[in-house]
Amino acid sequence: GRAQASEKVTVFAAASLKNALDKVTAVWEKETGHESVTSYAASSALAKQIEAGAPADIFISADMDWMDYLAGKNLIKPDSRKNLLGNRIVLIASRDRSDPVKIEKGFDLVTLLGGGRLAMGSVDSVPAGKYGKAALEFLGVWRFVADRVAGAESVRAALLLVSRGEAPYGIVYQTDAAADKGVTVVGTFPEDSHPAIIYPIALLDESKNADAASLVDFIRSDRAAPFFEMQGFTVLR
Amino acid sequence: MTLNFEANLTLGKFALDVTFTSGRGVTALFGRSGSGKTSIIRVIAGLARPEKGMLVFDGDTLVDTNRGIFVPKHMRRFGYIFQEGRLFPHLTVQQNLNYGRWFNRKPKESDELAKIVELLGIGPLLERRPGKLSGGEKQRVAIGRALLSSPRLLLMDEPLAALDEARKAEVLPYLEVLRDEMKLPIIYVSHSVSEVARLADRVIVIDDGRVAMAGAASEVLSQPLISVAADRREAGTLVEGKVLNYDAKHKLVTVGLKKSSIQIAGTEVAIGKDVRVHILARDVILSTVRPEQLSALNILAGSITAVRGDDAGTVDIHVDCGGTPILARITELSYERLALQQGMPVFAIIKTVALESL
Amino acid sequence: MTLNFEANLTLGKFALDVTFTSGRGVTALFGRSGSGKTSIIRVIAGLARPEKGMLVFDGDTLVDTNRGIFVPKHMRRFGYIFQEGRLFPHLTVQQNLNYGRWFNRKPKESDELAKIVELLGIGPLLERRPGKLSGGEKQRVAIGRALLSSPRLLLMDEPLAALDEARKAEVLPYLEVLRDEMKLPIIYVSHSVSEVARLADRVIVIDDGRVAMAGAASEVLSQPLISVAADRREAGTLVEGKVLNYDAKHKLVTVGLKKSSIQIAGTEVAIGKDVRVHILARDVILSTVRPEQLSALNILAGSITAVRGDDAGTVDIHVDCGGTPILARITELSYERLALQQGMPVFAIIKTVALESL
Amino acid sequence: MSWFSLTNDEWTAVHLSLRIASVAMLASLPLGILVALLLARGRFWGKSLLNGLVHLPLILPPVVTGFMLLLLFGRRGPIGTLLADQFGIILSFRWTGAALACGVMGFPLMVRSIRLSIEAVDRGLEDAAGTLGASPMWVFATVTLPLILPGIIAGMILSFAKAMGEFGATITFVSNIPGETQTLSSAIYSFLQVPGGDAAAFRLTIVSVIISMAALLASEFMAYYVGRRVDVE
Amino acid sequence: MSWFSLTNDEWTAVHLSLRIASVAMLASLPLGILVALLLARGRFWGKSLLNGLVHLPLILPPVVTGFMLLLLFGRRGPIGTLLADQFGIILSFRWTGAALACGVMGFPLMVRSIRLSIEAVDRGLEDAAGTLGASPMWVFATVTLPLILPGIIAGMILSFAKAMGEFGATITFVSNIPGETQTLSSAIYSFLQVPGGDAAAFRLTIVSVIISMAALLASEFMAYYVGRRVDVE
Ligand SMILES: Nc1ncnc2c1ncn2[C@@H]1O[C@H](COP(=O)(O)OP(=O)(O)OP(=O)(O)O)[C@@H](O)[C@H]1O
Ligand SMILES: Nc1ncnc2c1ncn2[C@@H]1O[C@H](COP(=O)(O)OP(=O)(O)OP(=O)(O)O)[C@@H](O)[C@H]1O
Ligand code: MOO
Ligand SMILES: [Mg+2]
Ligand SMILES: [Mg+2]
Repeated sequence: GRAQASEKVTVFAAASLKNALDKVTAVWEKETGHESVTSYAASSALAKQIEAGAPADIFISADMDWMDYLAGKNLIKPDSRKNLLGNRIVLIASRDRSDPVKIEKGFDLVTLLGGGRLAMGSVDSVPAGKYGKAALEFLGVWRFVADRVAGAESVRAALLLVSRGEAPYGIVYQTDAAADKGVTVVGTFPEDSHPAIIYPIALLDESKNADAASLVDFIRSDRAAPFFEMQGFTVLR
Repeated sequence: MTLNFEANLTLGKFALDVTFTSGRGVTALFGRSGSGKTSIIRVIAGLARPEKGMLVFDGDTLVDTNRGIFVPKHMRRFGYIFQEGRLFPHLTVQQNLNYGRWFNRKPKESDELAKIVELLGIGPLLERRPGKLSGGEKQRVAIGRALLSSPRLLLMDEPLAALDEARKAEVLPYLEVLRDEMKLPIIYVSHSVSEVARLADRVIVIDDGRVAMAGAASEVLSQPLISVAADRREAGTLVEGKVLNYDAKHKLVTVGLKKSSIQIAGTEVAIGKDVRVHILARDVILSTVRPEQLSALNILAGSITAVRGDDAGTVDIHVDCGGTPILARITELSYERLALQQGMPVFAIIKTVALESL
Repeated sequence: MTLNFEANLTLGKFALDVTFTSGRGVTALFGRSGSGKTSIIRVIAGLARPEKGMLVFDGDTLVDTNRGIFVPKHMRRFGYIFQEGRLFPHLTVQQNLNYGRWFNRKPKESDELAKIVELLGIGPLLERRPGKLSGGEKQRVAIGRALLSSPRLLLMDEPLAALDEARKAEVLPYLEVLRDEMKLPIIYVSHSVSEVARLADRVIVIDDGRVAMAGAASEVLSQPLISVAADRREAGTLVEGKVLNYDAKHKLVTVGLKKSSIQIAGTEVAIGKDVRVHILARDVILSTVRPEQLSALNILAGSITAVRGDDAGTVDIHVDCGGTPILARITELSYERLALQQGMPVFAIIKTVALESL
Repeated sequence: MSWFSLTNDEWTAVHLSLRIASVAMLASLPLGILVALLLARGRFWGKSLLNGLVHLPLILPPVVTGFMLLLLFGRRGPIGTLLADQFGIILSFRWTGAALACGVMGFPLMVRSIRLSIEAVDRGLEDAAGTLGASPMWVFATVTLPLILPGIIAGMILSFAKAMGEFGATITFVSNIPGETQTLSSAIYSFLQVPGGDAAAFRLTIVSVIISMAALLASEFMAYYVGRRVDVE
Repeated sequence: MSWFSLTNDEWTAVHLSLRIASVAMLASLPLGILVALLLARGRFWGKSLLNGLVHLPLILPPVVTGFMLLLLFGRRGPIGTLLADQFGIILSFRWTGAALACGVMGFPLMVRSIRLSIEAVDRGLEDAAGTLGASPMWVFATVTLPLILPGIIAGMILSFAKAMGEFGATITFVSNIPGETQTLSSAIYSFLQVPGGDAAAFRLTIVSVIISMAALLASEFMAYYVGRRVDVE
C-alpha cells in the first residue's frame, strides 16, 4: 500500500537511465538504510503525471523541455534543478558497413544511405531525434535526408532497426550504441552541432520526503558518477 | 372461471381479430394451419401484445389496451406447452421439470413429480439434457414442465402431435383428470377431432384470424362446417349423457341419453357421471327394418330430420333418435336403394366399440 | 430399387441394432417414441455414422464399416424431411424451396415448383422468412424443400404431424403420386396407422432399438402386436385388390378381392389398378344372418377362423371371407349373445365409407 | 543466478500483473454484462453513443486513453476528486488504478463477446421461462446467463489477456512504480528501453506468455465443459 | 488557419490510417475466418498451440509484438527474406508493413468474434443443407457464412478499431515515416511527446474518433440489417 511507499523516495526517471540509476539507488539504499523506488517511463508521461499530482519526489528528464514544462507550472523546487548528465549522439551503421564516417559540414549522408533509410528517434518527439535533426541541419545535410528518415518510437527502436539491417545507418545516443554488438559506431557528431544533450534533475515542489534531497545529492555525487560513465553518459558537475 | 378474450393483432399481412369467452373445462381452438391459433395463445400467455384488446381471467384484468394494462407473462401463471418444445438446453430433464416449481408459492408435492414422470414415461431421461432426447421425448418433457408449474390455466399448442398413439392414450385420461378433478381450465389447440371431441367442452373454430364458429363442443362438432379444419371423415355428433350402469363382467358402460341409451366398452366409471360420446357419421349404419343377430349393441330407433348430399358420392342423414341427434353418412347408392326421405323412421346402428371412450 | 440397412449404433444408454431391407414404394417405420426411428433415418441420410454396419442402396454401397466406406451426406441425394423443420432462417421461403435445386444436375422444371407450392398452400409465404411462419407452415415448407431437391429416396420423419386434417388429405395423395408415378422410394416415420395403411408397402416395427416385426404392410398391420406402436383402436386388416369398376354416378369404386368384392366411395380410379384397403377391426360388424335393408353396401360372407379375447371387454374375431382375412372387434357381450365360435359362418358388415380411400 | 530465476522485483511484477489482470477482468465483468445487455437488447436514445464510448479505448492510442484516465481519475481530476472525497478511493499511482486502466482497455473486447452471445440467445427460451413464472431477473439468471456463458468466458479471457499485454494506458496513467504499479508489461517495456535489457525483457515475456497460456487453456477447458452440457445432438 | 483544418501531413496521416486499417481488416478476414473455423470445429493436435499463437499479440506488450514482427518479417528475418526473394514483397518501412502490424494486433479480436458465432450455429441446419446436396464448401458458403455474419461484422469492426488505435507494434516494426507509415495514432503519439503538443494531439484524436465512429455506426447498421433478416419471431 501507499502508506509504506510514501516513506520511500519515489523517483520518476527517463526510461533510458534504468541501467545506471538502478545501481546508484541500490548503493544509496544500502548505505543509508532508506528506501527508494524508481518509475521509468517516457519523460512526457512522467511530466504529465507529475502535473496530475503523482506522488513523486524526484524527476530526472531526458531533455530540458519537459523539465522546463514543469518549471513553468511551478511544480519543481527551482533551486534544486541541476543538470545531471550529458550525452552524445553518434552515427551507427549495421555491422556489414563499419567504415568510419567523417562527420562534418555537408558530409554525404545521402550517398552513404544509398536508397536506405536513416533510423533515428522520431524527430518531433523523441529527444535523440530532435538532437539528431538539429545536428544534421547544422551540418547542412538535413534537407537531403529529411525524407529518408525513419522515425522510431525510441532510441532503442532506432538501434534495433539498424542492428536488424532494416536501415543502413542510424543516429542514436552513444550510451545505447555501446551495448549493441549488432552495430558499429562510425562517427560521433560534433558537440557544437546540436544543443547540449542534458538530463536535468530536480526535486518536486510537492515532495515532503526528507530523504529525497539526500538521494539527489547522492545521485550527483562522485560516488554515483562511475555508474553513469560506465553506460557512456557524461556526468555534468 | 371464465376467460374473456378480445384482441386485434397484425402480423405482417395477417390480421387477427378474435373475441371469445371460455369457461371452465377445456376450450379447443380448432383451425387450419396458419389460421391464428398460436397467435391467440401467445396473446393469452402474454408473449404478444395486442394492438387493441382486452383479456380478463376470472375478473382479473390481464390486458386492457384502453387502460394501458398489461400484466407481464411471469405474473399470469398460465402454463404454456409450446408447439416446438422449447426445453432449456442447459438444464437436465429433471431441472427442466422442476423449473416452474421454483417460482411457485404453492409448490406441488414431490410425488406430483413422480406421478407425472411415470405418466409421461420419462423416468430414464431425468439426468439427460434435451439435446439427447428424441422428438417425442422432448415433447413429453415439455408437457411435464408445464403441468408441474402449478398453472391457473393451461395453454396447450398441439401437445400430442409428436406422441405415438399408445402414449397419447395414456396422456389423454390424465388431461381429463386435470380438467375434472383439479378443475384446471385448458385452452387446447389440436387438429385431431377425436382428441377435441374427447376433451373439449367448448370449441372455437378459427379461420383466417377470425372466429368462424364457437360454442359447446357438442354443437360445433356436429356442424359440417367443422371440416374447414378437420378431416371430412371425422364429422359426427357429440352426444351428452349420464352413466346409468357399469357391467363389470363385460366391461360395458351404459350411457343414458335423452330417451334412449347406448353401450360403450370401457373401464369402470362412476354411475351418474356426466359423459360425452362422439359418434362419427361414418360409423353409423342406417336400416329401414330393425336388424337382428348383429354384433352391434346399439340400435336406436329414430326418424330422419334432414338429408344433405355432397359431391363426393355420400349423403349426410340427420336422424333424431328420441331427442338425440345422430348424423349418419352413407353412400348415395344406399341412399337411393333404401329410398330414404325426410320424416321416414329408421334404425341407426352404431358399433359399440366404435365410440370414443370417455 | 432396394435399400439394405444394417447398423449398430450406441447413443448413451440406447443401443440401436437394426437390420432390414426395403424395396420400392413406401416403407413405414413404426414404433413408440424413443424407439430409434429417427436414429435409423439419420444413419440412412448420412448424419450419423454407425459403429458397425452396412448400407447399400440399389447396389451402391453407401456405408460399410468393414471396408471403411462412408459416402458423405451430400453425395447420397436422399431428401430428408426432419422432425423439426430445420428451415434456413436467413433465406426466404422461396430460397429455402430452391435450395436443393442449386445442387442438382437434373433440376426440376420450374412448374414443379409452382405445383408443389400450390399443393402445400404456401404461395402467399414465398417472400417471408421462416421466423415469421406458423408451425404448420414451417413444416409444409420443409416438405416442399425436400421434394424439390430431386432426391433418389425420400426420408420422412413424421412429416404430417403438424398439419391439419384437411391439408393432410391434400398432401397424402401427392405422396402416393410420388410413390407410384415418380417411382420414388420413401422411408416414412409416422404414428398414424391410417397414414401408414394408406401409403406403406412394407412396415417395420421398431421397439427399443430393434426390429420387432417387419413385412408387407398387409401382414404387419393385421397383427395385434402392432399395438405396441399404435392405438389399439386402429387394429385391422389391410386387404389388397384390383379395381373392377367405377360407378361415376354414385362415385363408387368396386374393388375385387380374392373371391368377393367391396365398394368404396371415392373419386375416379383407373380400372385394373391395384389398390389397398385398410379395414379397421372396430368398423366391422358381424351378423349371423344376412342383414337386409342396411345402408352398408359391403356384406361379406365368411367363416370364423379364430377368436381372441382381451381384458378390455372386447373380442377380436378373425373371419375368412373367401380367402380375404377380415378382423372384427366386437364386445364380449355381443360375442356371448351371438354365441360365436370358430368355424361358424358369419356375415361381415363393413360400412362403405368407413374404408380408407385409395 | 540461473538464467531463468526471477529477481524479487520481477516476482513482484508477476504477482502484481496477476492481481491487476484478475481484478480488471472480474471488476469489469458485471458492468460488461450490463452494457452488453443494453447494447444487444436495449432500445434507447444514445445507444450509438454508448456503443461508441465502449469502443473508445480500442480506437484511441493507449497513451491517449492513459492521459484521459489521468485527467479524469487523477488526484486532481473530477472523478478522482469525487472518489477520494466521497469514498476515500484513490486510484492514481496505485495498483487499483492499473486495474482500472487494464479494465478499461479490455472493456470493448469483453462487451463485444458477451453482446454477440446475447444476440445469439433464442428469445423463445426466455419466453418459456417467463410463462413458467420466472421474473425477468430470474429469467436472466437461470436462462440467459447460462446460455451466454461461452461469450462471458471469451470476454473474460480477452480482457485478461489484454490486461497482461497492456502497458500504454497503464504506464501513462499510473506510471511504472515497482511494487505498486509496475506490471510485467511495463517491466518488459522498461527493459527494452535500455541497452542490454533484451534478455531480461525476453525472460519476462516468456513468464507473461506462460501465465496467459495457462489462463487461456483454463478458459478453453471451461468453455468446453460448458459447451458440452448444452451440446445439441 | 482555423482551429480544425488539418495540415497536409495530417491529411496524409488520415488517408494512410484509413487505408491501413481497411487493408488490415480485409486482408486478415479470410485467415481470421479460417482460423476461427479451425478453433471452433477442428479436432487436431496443436489446437491449443494455434489458439495460444492467435492470442499472442494481445498478451504481449505491443512493442514486443513489433519487435517480433521485425525479427520475422524484417529485411533479414526469415519470412521477410522469403517474401522479398520469392515475391518481391517488402514490408519494412512500407504502409503494407503497418497494415501487417495492425492486422496482427487485431487478429485475436477478430478470431474470437467469429469463433463465438461459429460455435452458436445450429449444426442441424448444416446437416439439412448437406442432405439437400450441398457439399461442405457450399454448406459453408450458403448456410454457415450467412449465419455467422454478425460475428464477422463484429470481428471486422474490432479489427478496424484496433488498427485505428494501434501504434506500439506499428511504430516499432515500420517506424513513423510521414506519408508512408505514419498513422493517425503514431502522429498523436508524437504530439504527446512534446510539451505543448496536446492541442494538436487532441485535434487528431477527434478526427480518429470521428472516423471510427462512422465505421462503428456503419457496422451496427449492417449487423442490424443482417439480424433483421434472420430474426426469429
Ligand atoms: N445423443 C444422444 N445421447 C443419448 N441418447 C440418445 C441421444 N439421441 C437419442 N438418444 C436416445 O435414443 C433413443 C432413440 O432416439 P430416436 O430419436 O431415434 O427416437 P425416435 O424413435 O425417433 O422417437 P420419437 O418418435 O420420439 O421421435 C431415445 O431413447 C433417445 O432418448
Ligand atoms: N412474425 C410474423 N410476421 C408475419 N406473419 C406472421 C408472423 N407470425 C405468424 N404470421 C402469420 O400469421 C398467421 C397465423 O399464425 P399462427 O402461428 O397463429 O398460426 P397457427 O394457427 O398456429 O398455425 P399452425 O397450425 O400452422 O401452427 C400465419 O398465416 C402466419 O403466416
Ligand atoms: O492497445 Mo495497445 O497498443 O495493445 O497497449
Ligand atoms: Mg401454431
Ligand atoms: Mg424421432
